[in-house]
Amino acid sequence: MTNNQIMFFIFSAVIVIFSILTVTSRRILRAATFLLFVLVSTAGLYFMLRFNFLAAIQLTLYAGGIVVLIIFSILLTSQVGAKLELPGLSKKIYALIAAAAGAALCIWTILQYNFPRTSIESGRTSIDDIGKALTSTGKYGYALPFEVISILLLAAMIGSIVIAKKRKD
Amino acid sequence: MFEGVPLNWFLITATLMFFIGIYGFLVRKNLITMLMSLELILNSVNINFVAFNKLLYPQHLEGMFFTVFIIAVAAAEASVAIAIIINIYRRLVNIDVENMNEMKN
Amino acid sequence: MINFGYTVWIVLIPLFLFILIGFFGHKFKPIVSGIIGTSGLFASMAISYFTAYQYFFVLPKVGETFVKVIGFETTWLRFTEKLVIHLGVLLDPISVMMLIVITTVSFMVHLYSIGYMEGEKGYMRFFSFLSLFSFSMLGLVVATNIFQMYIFWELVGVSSYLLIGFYYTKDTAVAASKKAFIVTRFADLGFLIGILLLSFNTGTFDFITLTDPKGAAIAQGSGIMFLGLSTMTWSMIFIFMGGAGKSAMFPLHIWLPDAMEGPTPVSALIHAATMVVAGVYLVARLFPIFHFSAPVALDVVMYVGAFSSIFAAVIACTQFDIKRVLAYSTMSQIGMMMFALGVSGYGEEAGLGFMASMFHLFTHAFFKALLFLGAGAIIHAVHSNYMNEMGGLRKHLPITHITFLIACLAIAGIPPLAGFFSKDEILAASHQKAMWIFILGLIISGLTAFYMFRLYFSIFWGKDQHYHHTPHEAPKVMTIPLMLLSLGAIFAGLLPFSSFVTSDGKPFASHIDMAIAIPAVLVGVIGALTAMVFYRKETNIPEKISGFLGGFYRAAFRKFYIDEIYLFITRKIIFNYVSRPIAWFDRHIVDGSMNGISYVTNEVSGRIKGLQSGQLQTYAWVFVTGAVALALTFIYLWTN
Amino acid sequence: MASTNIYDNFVTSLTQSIHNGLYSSMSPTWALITELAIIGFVFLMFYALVGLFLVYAERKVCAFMQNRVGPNRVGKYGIFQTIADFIKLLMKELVVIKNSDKLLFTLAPFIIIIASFMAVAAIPFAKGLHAIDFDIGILYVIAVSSLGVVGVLLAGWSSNNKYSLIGAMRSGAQIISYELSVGMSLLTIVILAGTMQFSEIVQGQEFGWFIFKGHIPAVIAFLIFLIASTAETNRGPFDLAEAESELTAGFHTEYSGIKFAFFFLAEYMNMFLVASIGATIFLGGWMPFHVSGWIGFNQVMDYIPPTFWYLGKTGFIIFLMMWFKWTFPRLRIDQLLTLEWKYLLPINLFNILLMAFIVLMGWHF
Repeated sequence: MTNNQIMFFIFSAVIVIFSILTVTSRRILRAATFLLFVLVSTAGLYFMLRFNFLAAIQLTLYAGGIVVLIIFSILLTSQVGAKLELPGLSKKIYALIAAAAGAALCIWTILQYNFPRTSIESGRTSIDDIGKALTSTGKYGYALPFEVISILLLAAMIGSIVIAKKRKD
Repeated sequence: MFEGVPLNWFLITATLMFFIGIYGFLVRKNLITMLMSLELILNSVNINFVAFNKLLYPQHLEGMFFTVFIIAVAAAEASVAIAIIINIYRRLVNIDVENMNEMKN
Repeated sequence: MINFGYTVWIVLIPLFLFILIGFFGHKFKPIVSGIIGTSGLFASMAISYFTAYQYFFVLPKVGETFVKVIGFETTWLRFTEKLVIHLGVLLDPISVMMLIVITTVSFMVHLYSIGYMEGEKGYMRFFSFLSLFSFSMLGLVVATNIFQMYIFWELVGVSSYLLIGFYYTKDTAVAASKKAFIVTRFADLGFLIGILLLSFNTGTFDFITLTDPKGAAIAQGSGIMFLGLSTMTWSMIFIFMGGAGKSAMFPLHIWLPDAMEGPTPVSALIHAATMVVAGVYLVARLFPIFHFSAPVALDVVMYVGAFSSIFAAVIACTQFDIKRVLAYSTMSQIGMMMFALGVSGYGEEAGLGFMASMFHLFTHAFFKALLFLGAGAIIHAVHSNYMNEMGGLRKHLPITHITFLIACLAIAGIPPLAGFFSKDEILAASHQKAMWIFILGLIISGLTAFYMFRLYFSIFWGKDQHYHHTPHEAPKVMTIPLMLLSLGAIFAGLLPFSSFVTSDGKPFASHIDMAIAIPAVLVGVIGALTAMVFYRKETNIPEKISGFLGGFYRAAFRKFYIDEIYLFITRKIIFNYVSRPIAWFDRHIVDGSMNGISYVTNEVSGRIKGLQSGQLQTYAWVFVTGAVALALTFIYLWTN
Repeated sequence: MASTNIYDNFVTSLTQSIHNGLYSSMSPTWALITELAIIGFVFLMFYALVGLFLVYAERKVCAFMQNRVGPNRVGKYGIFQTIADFIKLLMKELVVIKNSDKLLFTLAPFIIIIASFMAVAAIPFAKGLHAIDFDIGILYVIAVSSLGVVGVLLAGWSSNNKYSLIGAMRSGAQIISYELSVGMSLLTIVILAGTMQFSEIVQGQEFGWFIFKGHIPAVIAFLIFLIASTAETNRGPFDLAEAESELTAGFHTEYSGIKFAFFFLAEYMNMFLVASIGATIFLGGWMPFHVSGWIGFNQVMDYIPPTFWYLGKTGFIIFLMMWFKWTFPRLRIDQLLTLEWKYLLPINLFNILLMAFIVLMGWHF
């Protein structure tokens, strides 16, 4: 086992275990904390793959932004001692069947398929390349999606302010 | 080729995460936990994108940019969703998805 | 060549005025919008006069003939290579003459309205509508093609509708405006059909191409036959239908008397001098086609014109509402113009009727506008429309009295006033055509003189009525237009009209035939004297005569029951026997099938609505299992 | 011109020899693990030392500001006071709270500590003396330090105490808001430096620190950074999350003993962290003070070891922050948010544009 493999196993074990805890924990804030661990481990995977920029984005936006947002809303909507209602057994079973069948199908397919092995060795992605790609308009340029996403974020920001604002009536 | 770790491993991790998210989405009643399940699903997709990008087409950056955009969309989605959830909470004083049936009938 | 591009401003100035007053009028004091409108129209009028001067005197004639000039043209719509619609300014003798008539009368009416409408609610609305109307009417007369004419034709209809219904709080005004609009719209349907037939037959909308006697449009012949008449004839009959609607020819005249519900200046402008002559103008505009390709249609024009004329003249003798008398008089005069066109030939001397018709149009505009404005001044003073509530007004309204008298003399055809000359030409033209129509013309002249002087004497002479408050003369701003117009009524006839406006553009010298002029004047004088005997002092002769005529009088008084017949046809016949069955079919068959469908939908959805539980997670579950099942099916189970 | 600092080779050769020694004596996996352990140990020790020193420094500065003597009993000038306090804290009872979420209650201080710990890893103490040298160093620091707020929120909520909850909410709102300003003021300098890598940023300040090189916008950015980082570390005058007069002690009211010590330590570590980032970004990090052309002067400056330069600059900023704390009155929560969203953020955005413009025109030094 190489170092990479060990690290990968640690990260993916954290991801899987804490994912399961996220969806089964009966204390909602714990679920959110476990989600944080999952997301941080995902960032670890990105670091492993030398996508440093992406990993930092993942940490800032997901771990630092979305999870904090979720925790905030939890603080606003639930009490400390409260435990989540247990789902009904039949519901659980049905969901489990659907998820397990899907997972089995996908994993089976993945294992069946022989992915080509690329021979090109790549170093880390330089931040310059990312910046240039993000602002160029040619092929492999992402200026348009970048603009679109900016507008989307603006719209979402205004929209959520308007929705969450207290009405005067 | 990322030394020692084949693509399949990433994909399997992502698949597990994805279906755990699906399971959570199906059984959780609380809207916020459903939202967290959704984040899991999105995240697993991101892992797939990144792994495909790095391990199959390392000379390009498409997967990475897709992930960046997905993260941005997820942020937008989460903010709007939470605004809605808080509004619902103000109205119904709980956020169970099964109680949201005022439009029924 | 002279550049006539500036003529487009004649049309555009009123449009700008409309926009300016219509959108920003409420920002000014009311009077300001009146002044703006009037001065704008004055500018337009000045340009018109300048145009006329340049066109008739400066522009070189080609072979003794006035040529048709496109002053300005722009492409409005380009449907295909061949189907192109232009907007532009066409200058030829009749359009230039119409420009003068319209801008002059419109200017007078604007000026007059400043005083007449004072203190009315919607003062600036009135002026913006007036400007809109002027714009539409000017656009109509300068149209280079029949499609442009149609556009402005409808615009004229709309602005007329708006102006008739100006007092929109009054039920009668609303009803009248609707009636006018519906009747003219109905007639315009004919016009549109005519346009389509005509353009289909000739392949062009353009007036210059259409009316060239040696051009392809006329030479191409008359198209296939239908019901014994050629397509060309049918198309011209249909077009004439549109013209008859606008010009209030029998049987589409019923809107005109009701249109008197509008403010009096509007009646003067629209229902006397300009809009109602649009039909005449239309026939004149297409005259070569009528003459060469559709003589039957020209006969139709003649008969309709003659009948409308005598019909209206008879009714006019029995009415008491002064504006209605004037309305029927208008109809009668326009009928005369129509039959003058109908009897006309083409070419210099033969085209006497054409020239006479245009001449009468020209002179009529002055004295009829004068009459209406005078009537407006009287109504303004007395606050009544009924002449049997008036009398002895000559002492109170001296200026109105004089100008009204001048107008009456002019319309009765007493020399040397304007009406004499034009009417004389019409009679001469009808004399060329046939004896009976000449005699008919004489009768109409007599009746015209009679009812006009009946009006005059009942208002200004007769017994003194007791008024609520003493009538007083209108303000200067109203009497000045009266005086200016009376100048027109006196002197307009002295113009050598035949050297400007003729059927083919080639001037000729007209002369007065004593054999025709003397009977015409005699008839007019007799009519006027009769009216004087009847109405100068209070007598019982009119009652006796109406008693003697009995049923005929009552019928004339009730306008020969035309309105009632229309009502009978629409209410009793169309509503009962056409609309009812259609309504039944709609309600039971069409709606029934729709209701049946909705019933079935309701039932089915009632049965299956349980599936839509509103539970998000159920949906998600179905979605996930469905996706997994589909993937499984298509990837592994259905591989071949 | 390559750096000719006399200490460069010393540091690099030290780290390099440790690295080589480890890899030659055992399998790569174990060598890596050992290396990680060594680095972790070194950092922990460093943490402890810095913490102890800063607590003492704060008390002394506070006393100085208030015209008092400050700690003076334990050791000469009371320098062992903090150690005594520390021992006392270790020996205190860990109070167990009823009806609280014990897992999260225990986890919260660790999250805060780990966040600052991860951030410090990217800070260069001298040439080659840093744990990781990311190419996205600044972004990384911003990213990991943003995790700390989760610990604050968890601590406040799991204490099952309304003061703690209110404190946590305030603190969360404050940290999230001021993170923007911190990040943007750093980005202003990133524009000037043209890189996000800490080592390159420091290298770029060889002939003038960025606060001088970028003149107007850099000074504005530095001021904003000072304000925002003070706020982000929950220190006075922005310490309303733990405003003792209103909320007893905010989100860590219910903590006692070593857990409380963690929070206490984390606060000082965060302060140290932001100060060292500020020193690195604006004041040249471990780079000696050079004036271009003054060769003799530069030589003299070079003799001072880079780590001392670094610590000196960081200490200067820390002193500034302490000064703030003991001289300014506390803000209200709405004033706090107004300051960020209505003043700092617009100024910051404009400042970035200004900096971009200046860099484009080449108007910087």
